[in-house]
Amino acid sequence: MSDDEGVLAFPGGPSADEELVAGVEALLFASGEPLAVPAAAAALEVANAEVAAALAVIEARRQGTGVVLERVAGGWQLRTAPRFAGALHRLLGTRPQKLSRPALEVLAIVAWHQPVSRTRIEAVRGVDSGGVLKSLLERGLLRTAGRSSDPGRPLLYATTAAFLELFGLPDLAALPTPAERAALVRARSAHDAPVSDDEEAEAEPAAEPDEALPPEPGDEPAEPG
Amino acid sequence: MSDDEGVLAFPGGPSADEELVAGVEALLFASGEPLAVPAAAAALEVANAEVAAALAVIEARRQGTGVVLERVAGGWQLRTAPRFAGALHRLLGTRPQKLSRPALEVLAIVAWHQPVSRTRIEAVRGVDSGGVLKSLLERGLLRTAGRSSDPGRPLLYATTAAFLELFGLPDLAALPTPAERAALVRARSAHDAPVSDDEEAEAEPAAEPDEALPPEPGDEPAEPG
Amino acid sequence: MQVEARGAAFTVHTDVFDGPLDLLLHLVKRDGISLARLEVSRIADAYLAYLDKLRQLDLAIASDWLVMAATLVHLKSLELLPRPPTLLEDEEEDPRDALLDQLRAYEEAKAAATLLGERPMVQREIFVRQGMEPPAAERPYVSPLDAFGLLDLLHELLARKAAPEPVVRLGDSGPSIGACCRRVVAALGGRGGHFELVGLLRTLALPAERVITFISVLEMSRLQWLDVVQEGHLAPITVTQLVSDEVIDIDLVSGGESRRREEDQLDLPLAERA
Repeated sequence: MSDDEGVLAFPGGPSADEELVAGVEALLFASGEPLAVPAAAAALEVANAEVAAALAVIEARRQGTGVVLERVAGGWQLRTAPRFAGALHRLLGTRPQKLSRPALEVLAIVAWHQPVSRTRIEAVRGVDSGGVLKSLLERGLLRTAGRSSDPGRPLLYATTAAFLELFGLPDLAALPTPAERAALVRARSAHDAPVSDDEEAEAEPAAEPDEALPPEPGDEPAEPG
Repeated sequence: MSDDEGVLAFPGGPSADEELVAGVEALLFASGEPLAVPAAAAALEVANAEVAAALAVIEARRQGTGVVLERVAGGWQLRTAPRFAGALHRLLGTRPQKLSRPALEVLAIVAWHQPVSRTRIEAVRGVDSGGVLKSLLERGLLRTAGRSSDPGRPLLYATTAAFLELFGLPDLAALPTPAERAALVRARSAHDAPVSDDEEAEAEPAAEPDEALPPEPGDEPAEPG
Repeated sequence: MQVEARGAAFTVHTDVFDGPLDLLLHLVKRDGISLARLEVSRIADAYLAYLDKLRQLDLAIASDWLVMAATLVHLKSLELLPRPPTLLEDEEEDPRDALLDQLRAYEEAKAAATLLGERPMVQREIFVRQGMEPPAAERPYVSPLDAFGLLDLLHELLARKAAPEPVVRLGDSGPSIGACCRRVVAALGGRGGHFELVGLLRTLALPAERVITFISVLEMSRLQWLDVVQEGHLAPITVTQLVSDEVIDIDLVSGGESRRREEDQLDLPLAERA
């Protein structure tokens, strides 16, 4: 460890340890799991006893603060003080939640094929999608959009304004097209003019239809159903 | 530390602030991602200004320690000090994650010209950038940002909050302006050929914070006052 | 960028240059060519000499580079040919300006990239905490993908669906390891060739083919013919051919399939590795 700074000023003084305390603190902070003394000592390239001393300093200092150092199975861990549990719950409870992959799959199918029936969605995904569909409807990302004329007159689904907002799209026309995707994916290094002639190089991303995907940007954003 | 009783005994006294500092610290620690002042204020049920004051206290105390408080991506985030990178990689068994030079170039072009089309990016770089662009989109460092009104209505790209977080930028305004950038480039290549070709590739990221920082006993629960 | 110090050792360093502009900037600096005075002839000569070296080394030269070469040759010819002064001075824009602007813009982008790359980066110099697990509740949704990512996902779903229906033939012994290995090698197309594993597997109709192809890749990577890299959790898996086609002996993997090989020869590549 770099005792350098401290040593210069106060050789052997307390500040020499401060850099080690800082190092142990960084390890405690970044490691999600309990920190074992030998692991910390190896990482910092110091003796176990030095780490233990630093831990004792940190433990004493952190008492009564919002983040305390605790001995747990397998080592030492920083934890939030229990009295802030309520505030933490409020903070994290309002934190946005990531859409699951099944939800994203359903949204992807509906976005480019809308209006579309549950049967069609399930045909593409290959699995029952009732639950996902229900929760997306409840959360206002999808809406029902009439019924198909197919036998059984199944309900059709479409995306909502909340969907557009979630993906930062002004309207459905702003959805990228399969042709644009194909142009981006085609990562060959040759095909575009390297010369900086804006107009000519802007060749509309080759209109090669990627799958049979008729994007139907006709729909208006519409209210959450 | 006995601030707990202190709070009860002298509400509104200086130790009340310490309790708020502790609360903000707990939120910062638990949050992981950058913490916005209003979100913290709502969780702690105090005014924004009080949170801001507590953040200032924490920021000052943490200077020079192993874990520092920084303004990142519109919020505040606890981050390890760069000088412990080696020890942390050893502890976690990770290797430094790097971005390739093409990726950095595309990020730089987008960061300073956003929103920008792929054509513009490629005009500057002189090579196809579809693959790089796609991988940066996948990594969440770039996002699509609507369409240009140019012919063909090409997609536009912009940077994300993850980009700011990756580079520790408080916001886009913190990027050096073209003038500042030019000055930096000039300073760096003062003794170079007219067109400066900086040998950046191997230059160890100038991550070292000033060594002069005296290690402070940053996070002592602190005396009132 | 130690190309100039290495003389002929270009092979090692060719991919140092990201493109023709990158090379041009390098040459300009290396040879102290003045951009301001637009010494196009010198720039063009240096550029063409470099391309020649690449050609001698039998390296494929992407068309971007050839376009730049053509541009330079054109500019050089303009410079050498006597021109009516009126044309140049007044109305016409100097065609060299376009190149100069391009070089300056690229130089600036490179400098900006350098500045960015020098900042302490998360997971490189800086570590942050994983946030605590939030309580399960009616939290607002956020998407881990943008619209483009969503389209990628759709593409993936449709591609999966588009795989031809498996046809099961009774009495068919199924795909052989040898055949699958050969397919992998063909897809790689020589030393240094690579493909994305999942993408390749998706093109196969039969689950058995996918499984055996996957096993083939594993086996060939064990023999150190292939390198298999995945940058992160769920990231694309890139398979790269490490050795030339001649070194690859598929019978080694498929074992008794063609029965030309003796058992003990299986040890050969392992011995080479040691």
